[in-house]
Amino acid sequence: MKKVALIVVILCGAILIHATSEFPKWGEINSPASLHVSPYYIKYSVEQTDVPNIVTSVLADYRGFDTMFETTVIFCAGLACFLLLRIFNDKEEETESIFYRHIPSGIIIEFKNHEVDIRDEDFELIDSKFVPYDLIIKTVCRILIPFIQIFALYVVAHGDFSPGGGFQGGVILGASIILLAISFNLKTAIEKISEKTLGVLSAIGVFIYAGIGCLCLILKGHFLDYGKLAKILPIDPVKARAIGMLGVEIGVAITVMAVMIIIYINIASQGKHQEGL
Amino acid sequence: MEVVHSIRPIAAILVSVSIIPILISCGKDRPNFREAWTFVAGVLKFLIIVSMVPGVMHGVLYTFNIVHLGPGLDIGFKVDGLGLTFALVASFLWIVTSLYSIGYMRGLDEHSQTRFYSFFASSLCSTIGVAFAANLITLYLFYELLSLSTYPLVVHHQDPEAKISGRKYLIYILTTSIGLVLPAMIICYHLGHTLDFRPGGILMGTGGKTILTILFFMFLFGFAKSAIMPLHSWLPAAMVAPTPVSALLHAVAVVKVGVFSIIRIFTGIYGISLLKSLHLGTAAAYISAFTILVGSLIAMSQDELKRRLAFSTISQLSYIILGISLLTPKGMIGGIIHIVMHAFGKITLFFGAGAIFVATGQKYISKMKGLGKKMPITFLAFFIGSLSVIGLPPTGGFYSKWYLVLGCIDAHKISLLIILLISSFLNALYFLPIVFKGFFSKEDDDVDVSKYKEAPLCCIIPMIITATISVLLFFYQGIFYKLISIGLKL
Amino acid sequence: MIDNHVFPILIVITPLVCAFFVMGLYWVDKRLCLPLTILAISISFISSIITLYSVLTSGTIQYKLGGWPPPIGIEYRIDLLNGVILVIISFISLFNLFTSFNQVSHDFPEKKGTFYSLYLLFTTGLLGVVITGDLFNLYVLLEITSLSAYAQIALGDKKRAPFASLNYIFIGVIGASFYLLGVGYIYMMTGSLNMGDVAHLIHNLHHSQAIFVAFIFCIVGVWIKMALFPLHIWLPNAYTYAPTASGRIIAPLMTKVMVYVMIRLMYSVFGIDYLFNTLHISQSIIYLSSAAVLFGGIMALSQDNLKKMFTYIIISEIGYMVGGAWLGNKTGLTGAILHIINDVFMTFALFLSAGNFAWRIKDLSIHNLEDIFQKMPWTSTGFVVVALSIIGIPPTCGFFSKWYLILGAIEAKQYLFIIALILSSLLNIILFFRVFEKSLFSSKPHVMESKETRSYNLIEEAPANMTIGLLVIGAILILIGLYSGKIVSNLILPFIPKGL
Amino acid sequence: MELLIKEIIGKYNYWLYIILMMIGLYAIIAKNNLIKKLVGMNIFQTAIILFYISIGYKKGGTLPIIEIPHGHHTISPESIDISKYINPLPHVLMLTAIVVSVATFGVALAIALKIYKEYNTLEEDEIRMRLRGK
Repeated sequence: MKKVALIVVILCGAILIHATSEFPKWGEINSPASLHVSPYYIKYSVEQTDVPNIVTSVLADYRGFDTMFETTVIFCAGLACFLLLRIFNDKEEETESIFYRHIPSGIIIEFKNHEVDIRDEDFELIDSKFVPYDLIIKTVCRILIPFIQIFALYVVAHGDFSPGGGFQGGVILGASIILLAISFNLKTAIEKISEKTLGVLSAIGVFIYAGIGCLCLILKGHFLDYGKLAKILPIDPVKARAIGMLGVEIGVAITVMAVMIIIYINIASQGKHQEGL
Repeated sequence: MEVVHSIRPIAAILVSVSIIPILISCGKDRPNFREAWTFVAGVLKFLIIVSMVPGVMHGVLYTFNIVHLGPGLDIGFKVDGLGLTFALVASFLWIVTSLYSIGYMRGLDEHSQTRFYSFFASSLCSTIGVAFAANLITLYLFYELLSLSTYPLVVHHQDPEAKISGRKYLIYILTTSIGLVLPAMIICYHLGHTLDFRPGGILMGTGGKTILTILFFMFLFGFAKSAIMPLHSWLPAAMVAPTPVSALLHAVAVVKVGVFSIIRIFTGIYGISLLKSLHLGTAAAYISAFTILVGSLIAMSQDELKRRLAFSTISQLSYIILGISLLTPKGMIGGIIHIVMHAFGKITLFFGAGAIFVATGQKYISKMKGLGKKMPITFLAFFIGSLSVIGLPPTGGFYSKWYLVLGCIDAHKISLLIILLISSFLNALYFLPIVFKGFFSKEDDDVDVSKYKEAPLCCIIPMIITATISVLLFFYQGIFYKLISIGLKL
Repeated sequence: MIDNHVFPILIVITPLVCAFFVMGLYWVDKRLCLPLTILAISISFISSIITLYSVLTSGTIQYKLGGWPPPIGIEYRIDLLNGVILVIISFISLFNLFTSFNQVSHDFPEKKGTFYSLYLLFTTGLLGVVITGDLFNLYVLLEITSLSAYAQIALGDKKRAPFASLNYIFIGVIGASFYLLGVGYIYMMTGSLNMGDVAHLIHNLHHSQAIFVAFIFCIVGVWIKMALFPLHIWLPNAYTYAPTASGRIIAPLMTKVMVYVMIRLMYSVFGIDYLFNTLHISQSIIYLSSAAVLFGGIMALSQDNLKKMFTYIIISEIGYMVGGAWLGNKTGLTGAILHIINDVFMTFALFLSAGNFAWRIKDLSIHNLEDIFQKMPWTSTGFVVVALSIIGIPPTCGFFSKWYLILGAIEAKQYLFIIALILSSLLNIILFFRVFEKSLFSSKPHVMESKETRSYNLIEEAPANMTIGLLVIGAILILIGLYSGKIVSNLILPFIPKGL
Repeated sequence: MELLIKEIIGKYNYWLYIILMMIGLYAIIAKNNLIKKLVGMNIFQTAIILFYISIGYKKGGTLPIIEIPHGHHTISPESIDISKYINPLPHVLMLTAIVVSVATFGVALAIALKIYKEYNTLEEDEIRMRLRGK
């Protein structure tokens, strides 16, 4: 297998490198790629869409359709992870014991019976896999997470003018919850944002995107033709495009966040949603 | 020639498949009802076909097109003299065989009778389809359907022997039809841009000599149902099937479909003049002459009655091809009329073999000594059948042999004439001893003949009918002569 | 009158939006998932029929997404070829729902909703791949399709499916990445991603090495995804161990859609002139596809598992289509396109019958199929029709596509390909009659027709929806065969580019 | 020689990405451990992403965010210097490609986890051996 791989790799590499001889030099201003379609974007982005960040305008408007499916890919991945890993009846592995920590004293109690469910201020469920109980990490994270989330919102909202956008913001938002799950434990994170919420959110996010597209369709435009939103918003079509993009970005952010968390909890807990990293 | 668009060809084809649902719904709970329907369909089919005879005699061409597949490609039917001749024989014999199979299948208490009757009906549908096909692709379609619907009949007994024979049957028939006929047909379409059977052929002036010659042999051997050597050995193997199957399908319908397809290739695709100019007729004649001789010789060495009949069929089929490939009017008429004569003769023989099997359980010739005394009708019919196949008066077989001989003389092929005569002699040599032993030989000690009696009435009557017709054909063959002449445009 | 131009987008958007709804509904009321799925795909199906109709009456349809003109934005471009394939995809997807809803409830009692959501996404992806006129959009949708296919396959047989699926991922990612790389090279040299635009720009670059490499990588990427021999290794296991309901739709559609992509790339992006006058590789590709045809047949012969046998048949059929598309003449391409249509139905019917058999017999080894004709007469009837179609017996549709392929090969003088096609038919005969012999005629001692045996032959059919589904598809196989002349002259020939 | 050096200086980035790609491809085909294969897959995809990004680069170009002069709300198309901003399209495409690769990676990990639960190993040859043993 290794020899075959080597031959394949060398062959592919040689063909690819050979073909670079016809490429324009790196950074060439007059390369075909920068002369054919992209000048249009650079020139007319502000005029047509009122968005100075061209990446955002191309992403969410000129090629917004790609991006919708990109979000769908994310949604699909979340769906797949859920479908593949989620286990509802975990009765097969009943022999595993559960650990509770008595917070004031730090004593850990082991329960062999799975049915035990202590909901007391003084007790907390801990993972049988080793999770360090560290006050410093917990406290720092508790302080940091709100700031991370605010930053995420900023990234989403400001994607039109500076680097950023729905994907980036959504990932940061998701990361904040994952951080919560890591620094505390999985149960805490799931209590904050339940599985059902995540599932619905992941669908709602993409639906916002597709819904805005459909709205344009209903307003007798083409699909995702945000300019038509001006008919129901008190603004001109160019501004409406910017608003449309913002809406879309928010949708993307919601889906990305939800799916990140879904993938994390399913993989970390092997689908049982009991305990994990 | 008057062309009439008529639903009759398709009705004749479909009438036998249309009863299959009824057969299945009757199932084994109501056998009388089931067999009555088979009978009704047979009679109906025959009547529809007969109704076209007067028209065709007066030069009418009945056509029916189902679908148009592309330029020069249709699925459609056309009833001309040749097709009608074949269809008349096949559909008439179906009625007779239906009667016979009732006696045979009940007599032996066979299993899966519904399946048997259903596939029998669909085989007949395909046979008539081949007879009426207006072009090569329709012919091919029904040719394949026939192969498939006879397969379950061959494997009817479901024992290892039947399965092996079934495999052999399929491999020979389908391999040749897909491996040779299909590409040949496509090449033919590529050259001629059509596949319709036309009086002068469609390949004249289309391809080089080599390609046309190769194509010809692809067709000749591709239609392996005609059992030309070396592609013959499926036929003896297929004799494991119940006797009605052997009788109707492997002596009349299936094998003659093969021969009939070759006739269509000769007359409708190549055309006589092209074959003459390429000397392909002579080549085919010698190949079939070889089959005639070798088939007869092998037949002599067979002890199992049905196998002997099978090898006889192999050799008799090549008579037809020989006649056609003489390319003289008399030879061609002789060849095609041999389809009719041989059909009645051979089916009588098979009925006889089946009757013997039903009555005594005997398959081997060597153990049939003295049976004639107990089963005189059977052996008499067998005798008449033999005479017809050998070609002796007063049977129809004489008539076709006569024309074949005349054809050979017309074509100045004396060597073929000699082969024909030798073969007739051989035929006599392997058939007459059976009858002779049956009537005059003293029975063996270990076989107790006394307990045997004639087969059931259902088996006897068909045999009498076919034997009688064999004799009658000696006197009244004019209708077939006329139909064939019209079909060949002579 | 409704503006016809809404329908192209509805084809893709309805299943997509409903996928989200189904996912949401899963948490609300699980019973609503299936009706909504059916509704979504029905709308998609109807839209695609309307779209095909308007293509037939008024020519190619263009749909500008976001209202941007083509090279700037993404466009949908529907001509006859993808119009027809859209109808077929949505039809098969819809039909499969009817035939397999009880199978789904049986396999995934708790995750039914999410499964349907994934199913809808898969359909969306396929429809999107076929309808789009943008090279990069094609990649994205291809990934949606693949991703949902990976996940669906991994849900199958507990022991073997995840491993098969992971292998599929590795190879599938290589394929998709090759395609992406090829698109990158095209973009580098032309600066455009729109198919029509690229086709226009490529005219001046016919002798460019970079375009050649782009072409090779795009095509090889597509080949990997369609499992052309010798790039097929992922397919047999992945399709064999997929859950029944998904396997039925993935197996017929995925590979055929990739063949469509190949034809689209060849004829609508790179162009005939480039393919057959500049490049001189068609000969070797036809050798390759002949090898694929034979390899598939021979490997199928060596399989004991019925489903695995079918997967190798798919590999063999892929060879037919690739070979036909590369013959470089009108008839060959007609044959390839007709075979796409036919093969979708044939493979679908094959997997339907496998699913029906599997409903009664858990292990689909051939020796387990004894007497199946008696137990499941209707399923078996359907199975026989499909088998005949695959062998290529008229009047089933398989015969007619084979007809055009062989005719094309004769015109192109590719005798090896003809031999491969015919040998493959012969192999298929052996393949299927091996099964028939086992299943039609039991080797039990001569059972006499009598009262005692009657209780013995109890009929145990699969559920009615599955059986009827199979029979309907069987009837369709014959109908397509009979009307293949009309299909060719009305739907395929107008598409064939001029100059072939 | 001078030509060659020019060529190297002009194209070395592409070459590097191609080499990186091939490392990834090699890992997918040749490695035995499924996770290593996954990593190889990621390297492969990342290399393609880098390749695309470098298509978009222009010497002296800056981020594709139009600078609107102070005090203005908009800027006329004529006054924008195209060569000043790098090509935004590859960036957009790669944003999509990144997402696709992440999604694939997520699903692949989930499946790998399933395999691990079933076989307690992620070595390909061992899994194959067990499958054959069955």
